[in-house]
Amino acid sequence: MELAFYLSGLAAVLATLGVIANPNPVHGVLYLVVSLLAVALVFFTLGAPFAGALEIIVYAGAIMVLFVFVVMMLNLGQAAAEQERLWLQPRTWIGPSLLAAVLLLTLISLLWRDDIQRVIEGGELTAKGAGTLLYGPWLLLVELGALLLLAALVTASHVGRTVPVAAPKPAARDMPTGDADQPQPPQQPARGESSSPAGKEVL
Amino acid sequence: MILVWLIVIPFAGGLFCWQAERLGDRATRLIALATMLCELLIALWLWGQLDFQLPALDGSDTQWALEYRLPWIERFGIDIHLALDGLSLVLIALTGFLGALAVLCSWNEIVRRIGFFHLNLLWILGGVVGVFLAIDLFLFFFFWELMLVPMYFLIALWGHSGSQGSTRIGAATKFFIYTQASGLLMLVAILGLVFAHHANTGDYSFSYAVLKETPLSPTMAFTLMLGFFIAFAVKLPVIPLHGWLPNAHAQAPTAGSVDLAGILLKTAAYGMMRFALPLFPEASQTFAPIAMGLGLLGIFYGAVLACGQQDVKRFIAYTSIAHMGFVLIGIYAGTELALQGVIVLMVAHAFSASGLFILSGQIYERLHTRNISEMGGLWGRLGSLPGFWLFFIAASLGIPATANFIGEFMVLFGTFPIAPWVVAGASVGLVLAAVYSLMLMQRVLYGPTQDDTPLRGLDTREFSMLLSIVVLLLLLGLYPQPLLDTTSAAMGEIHRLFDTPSQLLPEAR
Amino acid sequence: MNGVPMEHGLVLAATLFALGLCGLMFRRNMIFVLMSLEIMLNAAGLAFIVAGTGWQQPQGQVMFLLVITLAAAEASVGLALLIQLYHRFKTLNIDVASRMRG
Amino acid sequence: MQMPTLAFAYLPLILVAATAITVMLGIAWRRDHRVTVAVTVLGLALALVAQVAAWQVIPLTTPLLAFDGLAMLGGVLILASTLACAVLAHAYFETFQGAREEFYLLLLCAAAGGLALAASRHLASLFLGLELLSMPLYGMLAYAFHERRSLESGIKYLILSAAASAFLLFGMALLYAQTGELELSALMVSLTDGGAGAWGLAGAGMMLVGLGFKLSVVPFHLWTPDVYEGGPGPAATFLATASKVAVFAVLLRLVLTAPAFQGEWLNTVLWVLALASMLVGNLLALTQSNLKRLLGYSSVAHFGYMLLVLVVADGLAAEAGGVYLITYVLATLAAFGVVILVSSATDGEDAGGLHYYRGLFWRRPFLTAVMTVAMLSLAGIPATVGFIGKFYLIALGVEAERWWLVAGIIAGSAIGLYYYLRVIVTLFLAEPGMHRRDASPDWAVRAGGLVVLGAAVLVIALGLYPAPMIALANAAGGIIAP
Amino acid sequence: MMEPLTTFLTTLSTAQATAALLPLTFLLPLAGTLILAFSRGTLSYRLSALVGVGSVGLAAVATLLLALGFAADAAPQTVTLWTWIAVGDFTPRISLALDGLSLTMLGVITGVGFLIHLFAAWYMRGEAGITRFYTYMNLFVFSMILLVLGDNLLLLFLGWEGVGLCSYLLISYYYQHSANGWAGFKAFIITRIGDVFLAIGMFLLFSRLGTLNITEILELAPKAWQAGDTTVELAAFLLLGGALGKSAQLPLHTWLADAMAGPTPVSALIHAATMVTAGVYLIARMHGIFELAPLALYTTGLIGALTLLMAGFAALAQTDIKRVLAYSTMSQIGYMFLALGVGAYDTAIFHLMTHAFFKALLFLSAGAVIVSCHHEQDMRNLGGLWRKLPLAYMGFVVGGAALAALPLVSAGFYSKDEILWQALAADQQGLLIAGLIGALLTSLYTLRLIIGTFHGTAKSANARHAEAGRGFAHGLPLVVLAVLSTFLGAWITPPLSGVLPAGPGDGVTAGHGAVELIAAAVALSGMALAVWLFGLKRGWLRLADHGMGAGLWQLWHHAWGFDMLYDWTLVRPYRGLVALLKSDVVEGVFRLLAKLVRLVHLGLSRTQTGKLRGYAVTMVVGATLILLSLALVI
Repeated sequence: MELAFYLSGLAAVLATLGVIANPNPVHGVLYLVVSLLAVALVFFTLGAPFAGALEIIVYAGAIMVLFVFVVMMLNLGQAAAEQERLWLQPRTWIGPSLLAAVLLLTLISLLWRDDIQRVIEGGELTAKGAGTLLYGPWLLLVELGALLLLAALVTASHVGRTVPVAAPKPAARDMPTGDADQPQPPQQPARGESSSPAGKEVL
Repeated sequence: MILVWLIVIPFAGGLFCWQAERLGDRATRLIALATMLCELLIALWLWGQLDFQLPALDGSDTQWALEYRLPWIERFGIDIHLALDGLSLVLIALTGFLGALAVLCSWNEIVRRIGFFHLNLLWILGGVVGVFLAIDLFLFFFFWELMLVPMYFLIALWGHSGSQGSTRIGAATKFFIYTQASGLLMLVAILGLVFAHHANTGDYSFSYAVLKETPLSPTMAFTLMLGFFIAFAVKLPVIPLHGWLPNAHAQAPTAGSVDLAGILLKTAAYGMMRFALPLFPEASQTFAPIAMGLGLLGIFYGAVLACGQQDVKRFIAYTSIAHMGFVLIGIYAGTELALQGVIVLMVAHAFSASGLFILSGQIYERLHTRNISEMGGLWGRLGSLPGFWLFFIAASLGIPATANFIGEFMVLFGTFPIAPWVVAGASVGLVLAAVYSLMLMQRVLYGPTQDDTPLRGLDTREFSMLLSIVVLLLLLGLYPQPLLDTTSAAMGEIHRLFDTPSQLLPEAR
Repeated sequence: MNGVPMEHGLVLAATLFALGLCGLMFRRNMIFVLMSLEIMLNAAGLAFIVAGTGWQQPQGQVMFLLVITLAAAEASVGLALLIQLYHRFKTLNIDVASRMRG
Repeated sequence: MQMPTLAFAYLPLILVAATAITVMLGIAWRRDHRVTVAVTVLGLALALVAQVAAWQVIPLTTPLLAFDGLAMLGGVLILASTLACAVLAHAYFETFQGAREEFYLLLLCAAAGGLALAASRHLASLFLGLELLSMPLYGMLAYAFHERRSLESGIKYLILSAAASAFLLFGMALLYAQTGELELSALMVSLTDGGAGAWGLAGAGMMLVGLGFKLSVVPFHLWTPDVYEGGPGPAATFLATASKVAVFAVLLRLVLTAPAFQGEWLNTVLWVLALASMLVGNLLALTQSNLKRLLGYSSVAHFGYMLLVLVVADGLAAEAGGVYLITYVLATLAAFGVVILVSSATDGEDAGGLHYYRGLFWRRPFLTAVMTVAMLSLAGIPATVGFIGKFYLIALGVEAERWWLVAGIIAGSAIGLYYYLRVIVTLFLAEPGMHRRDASPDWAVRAGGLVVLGAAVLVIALGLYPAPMIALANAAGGIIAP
Repeated sequence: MMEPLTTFLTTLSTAQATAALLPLTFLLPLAGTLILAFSRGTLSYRLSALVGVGSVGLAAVATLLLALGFAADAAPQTVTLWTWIAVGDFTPRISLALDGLSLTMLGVITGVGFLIHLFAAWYMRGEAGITRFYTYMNLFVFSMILLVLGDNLLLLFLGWEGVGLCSYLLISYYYQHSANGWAGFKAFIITRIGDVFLAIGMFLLFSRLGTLNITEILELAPKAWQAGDTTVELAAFLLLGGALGKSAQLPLHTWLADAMAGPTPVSALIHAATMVTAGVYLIARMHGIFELAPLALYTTGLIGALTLLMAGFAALAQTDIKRVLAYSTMSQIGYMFLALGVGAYDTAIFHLMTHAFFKALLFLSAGAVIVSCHHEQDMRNLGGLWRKLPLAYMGFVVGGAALAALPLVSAGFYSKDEILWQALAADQQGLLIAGLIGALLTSLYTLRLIIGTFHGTAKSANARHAEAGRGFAHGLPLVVLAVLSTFLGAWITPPLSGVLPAGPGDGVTAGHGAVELIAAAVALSGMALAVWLFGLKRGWLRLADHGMGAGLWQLWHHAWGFDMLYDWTLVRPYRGLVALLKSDVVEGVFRLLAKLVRLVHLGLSRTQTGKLRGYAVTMVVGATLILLSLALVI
């Protein structure tokens, strides 16, 4: 089991590396799915099969599909991947990576310091325990979670409208006599920013 | 209750003025004037009514001629605790008088938004009166900071822009930041004292009388005393902390300059005498040489810098610094003579500096410049204004028979036994005072005229305003005794605390 | 069997977390940024599972459940914003959203 | 546990959630802005009443929530500011052409999250409350997404906030790994030479990153001005008031009750963060000419001051924190309220630029008075409630002899004055021919105007007679459930 | 006939009469001042002059009555008006003391003052600011009277400063000319330096003796100090410092020559007859202190001697007639100091009085010349006036004779001769010799002045068209003063015996005659030499044009270069300091702080890039730092 843990852990790390270093969004999403599956495997090896199942179903299944769907919807294509490649210059990533490395090393050194000596022996943790807890003393969290999802739903549905709700009408009470308030010209005209959002169709 | 009225009247009058703007300018000004005269009359009535010769017994409560107390924030033992003794009465009367003058001298100068202008003007004075009456430290601090806001508006909105590109808003902001930041230091010191008291007794109290008895370690006392001192030193101002003053004075409208020089600076001296010395007598004793040194520095620095100024009001502002040097020396000499001299000097400086500022305002109204190099030879062109100018110059250089002389010399006489060398140095300052005063005279009034057209002379309002100051200065110069009698008990008490602190606090050792 | 020491699990989580951070910091494409966020949240979830299994308590798994809820909610909102961004600017480069500064 | 009593304690939360559901159903049935606002306001008002009434039953604890003074005070502030936001939003969205009703739904959800967060005594409820507070905010900030600034602020807040959440979660996981406990009061770690407790401390540090982000503590503050500037007025207001109150309340509870947060190291970290926030926040605002950004920087500074409460975490601390929160919320509500009244969702970008406000006094004197009072209060000038807050903090610093932080407060205040005064004086200057925007002439008799005026009146009234506020904070600070 | 007069005199000598008259002496000029000041330019010339002259005239009458009363009963009297200040021990009163000394001074001030005021009515005719002029003049008389009558040092100081102020105002009376203003400025500042010494002296005396009352000080001082005690020496030196400034003695003398910028009556009143002699009065008044301080007393005499020599030489090389007179005034006051220095206080006061007469006469005559010659006052441009201006010539001759101490007929002879005799009696041969050399110089420059102005030929149009003054106001003062400058004036014996201690030579006669002879010889030979040098052969010009003569002439013309010395050592450094500090260096520190804040602000603002990734990086940096600190701590 330990071996499986380390192997799947390694897989997860490598797949994640693939996500963050990959120029192509579709590939990136797929790498992420792999990474999530590997993490699910880790869960299994640690003795949390319920969590592993959830990871596969909800994470790798539902959420990642959402990503894939959006990527497909936007239909980014090869040009986007080229653009990504351009952006992935070493001078872009080397600094942040070093920073993250420092953080990671610090964390690891801290993790290594403690002498808690606790070993995960892979005893099964069943869904029952989780359920009892969640629908027992932690019931409130379910309610709050529901509200959270409600809020996310409403937000997504409101923000996700692709037809703008209203063109900003000329400011009625605004009395401009100079130009400080005029809209700035688009910053990247080459990329075709729409200065007037009316009537744009996606896809 | 009358003490509360003293504070409320200016604030209420200010609100009335604000709303009276729709009744017309004249009504607004009259209301403001009536408010200040009412304040002055109450003060004078109290002066006649009360007995200020109370025996200053040790630690007894009979120190005050009038007292008012109302719980305010009981959580910290904060009261609305007002009290009046000779010192505060004199300064309140001064406030009333200069307030009326300020209203009068802005009669023609301020034409925009006079309602709001008078609101600010009266609120400053209300805050100042509060400072002079509060003996709860929290309340004192409250008023101390409160008066800054209207002053800020006064300078920022109705001020003049300076000659060297400094703006009125900049000056106002500088003024505000200096005083506010130093005020917070005082707040820290107050709280330090309160918590020291709390640690001793388990009670919170901000009362002056209670905190006065707090035993403190010498280091602690010195540190806390410094907190108070710095706050007051900024306002006085004492030399390294004087940066706000020239700008604020120069950029303020005349009424603002009158209030600043006449009253606001006095709040600092008042604070030192009322709080810094009695609360920390031993620390103040220790600090006295430094304070006197700073006072001496102020005398010289102010005098030298005044000579280099081109702007009349800046010029006068620096002379104020020099004069306040004498005040500082007198306060920290701590002898009764010196302290009484400080009172006279404060009143005298209030009058003479106000007079000079009013005159500069009047010259500005006629010439539309405050630049000295554009003046000269004005003597023959301004009717009787130069005569007044001459008088106030003479007063500011301390010609005997003016109150300034009495003040300065009482301070010097009182300080000499304590610190002869300081007095010797300060006396040299008298020569420098002559240098800058006469230089002002020379450059403004003397010399070839630049233009022969006569300018408008003084009208009745201006003339009577100035004449009243002149008369008061002379009266005080020749017969200061009523003033001295009023404050003698209060000053005696301070002197006693300052001089014999160890008797008072045997348990502190 | 010996089992996996807890710190190994935590180190794995930390590594994933750091990689997510990495992505967050240097990717410009908002899709990748959102994915990096998912990685970070997932790493946190992993850490909870490690802790939960280490202590043999169900709390870890429940926390993981809550994390997943969050991740889902965030992904949906994030993607909605992403669509809006693309809609407005025809790009997924989040650097276009840098008009406000100073 | 007596159920009715507990229900009483839960009642505000239940009422808010129920109102949210009602609003959702209302949207599904028929959209009507007025009715939605009315329902929202009614629900929030009831919740507020219930919250005040719940004061009778405290302290109560459940495994997840603690109904104690801190939760009550936080709840009152959250509900009051949410109420204010709802009313102001009504004015703001009045002429908005798109869907307006969702905003109130989101607002209610966020308020519920805030209530839960302020009362949470468990990492799980802390986490979920925080997320419930933040998630609707993404939507609220990006609500006017046709305006690019709004969209930008939504995106920025979403991504950074999610990253902060990840930090928070990871930190929680480490704490959990160390202690095997999730209740705050059971989070024991010891710090010995051998490094025992390192996981927990690292966890505490990472949680601090997450929570510090929400409080916009330096160096996690950079988002603040951008998000404040871009977000629609009411959303920014909620972010600046209710959201911060809730987070601060929970952080205070963490520091007061969780042993893991009481070590020397964390204290030092807090201390440094506090000092940095005070100075950096004020320094950044120095020449800011956008009022909303300026308020953002100002909030950075104010929470820097407030961290002093966490550093001391003893004696007067809880009371001082309560007082300062009240003062901060009142002044911020008044300031943002004026901005909202002058802006409108239909006018494109909000009226942030200071030049819009030039000479406002001569056109809308009372509105200007409100803004002036708010600025003076934020600057901590006497006769406003801000002074009482500052007084408390300095008192706290002096009592605990935290001289560096006291010095920081003084320096920060001095720097801060510069920009507050700049705003104030702008209101009074008159220059014809400038851009200007005005609130509608009858603003004062409308609901939004009343809120703003009410806040200003409270700022003055409590500044002059702070005893009730102090009593409230004192009572709240006196009852902290473990 | 005699009966009512006696009754009248007896009445005058009562305390009530003194109490009524004494305040009148200064209240009348004060009333004049106030009337003039508040007339706000509404009074005609005639009315202004009437008020100005009349008030002083009435004061003179009051003084005369006082003198008559005093003559009847020479008891010193004190009139207390009110207590000025009362704080603890510090109780100076507004209180006037009448004794022989103050009466003498009072007489000089009001008497000579009245004559000069009267003359000024002629001199100033046609001037616009006559009201202002008389305001100042009356104020001056008021202050001067207070100076001499004040029974305590503080009141004395009031008068002391008051006369300084009036002197300043009158010197810069013609304000449109900047130089006049600066001359007044210089006069005030330099005398103020002296005043500061006086003030410190006051502080010292008060702190040691606990009183400012002069009589009490003089009583207490011998009890408090041994003769030669450091403190009392210091006090005496400080008082001396005050006297030096006011009386234009070395080294504080440089202002007096410039003070001639004022109208000539001012020079006569202030800078010859009264104010400049206040120093002499002060030392005489405080003689008790100086008696205890031999070093200070000796220094007084030494300074007097040096000044009289210095000024005598300087007077030789002046071309402006008023400047000649100014230096001669310094020189004569030097004699008075010399007298004081040898302890002959009464002699000093006697010389003070005669000097007031003849120097006022000389100045007024000079004023007459100047006005007559259309404000030409350079000797080189005058000449040959004796026919045209007989009255002025008479004034110059009589006054000059007194100044040069023409034996027997002039008042100056008697007083100066007395000084020399006292110096000898005090065994101060050095001072005596200096006095004799001074006498020679006096004769020289006096005759040079008279010859240069009135003899020879007129050298300019102004001098050729001189018009003699006419009228009562012009003539009367000159005649009266001329009479007083002759031996008739010397008959007036100041009633000083009760106030001042006897000088070393009083009551001794041995050798007196010899000194008189020597002095007379010196004066006469000086005159003869002068006639030879300036009158007959014009030998002077030859001497002054070449080599060392020219150098000396320059040196003396600039009065030994003191002005330049002070310019380099005091004025320029001060100006440099002003320029250096002009921008408020101390405050600059705070401005720098503000700049720093702004700089930090700019730096920090650059972090606010608006870029999300940057924000994320900062956040991570923060988190890393926190964790790193933990890793370092444990």
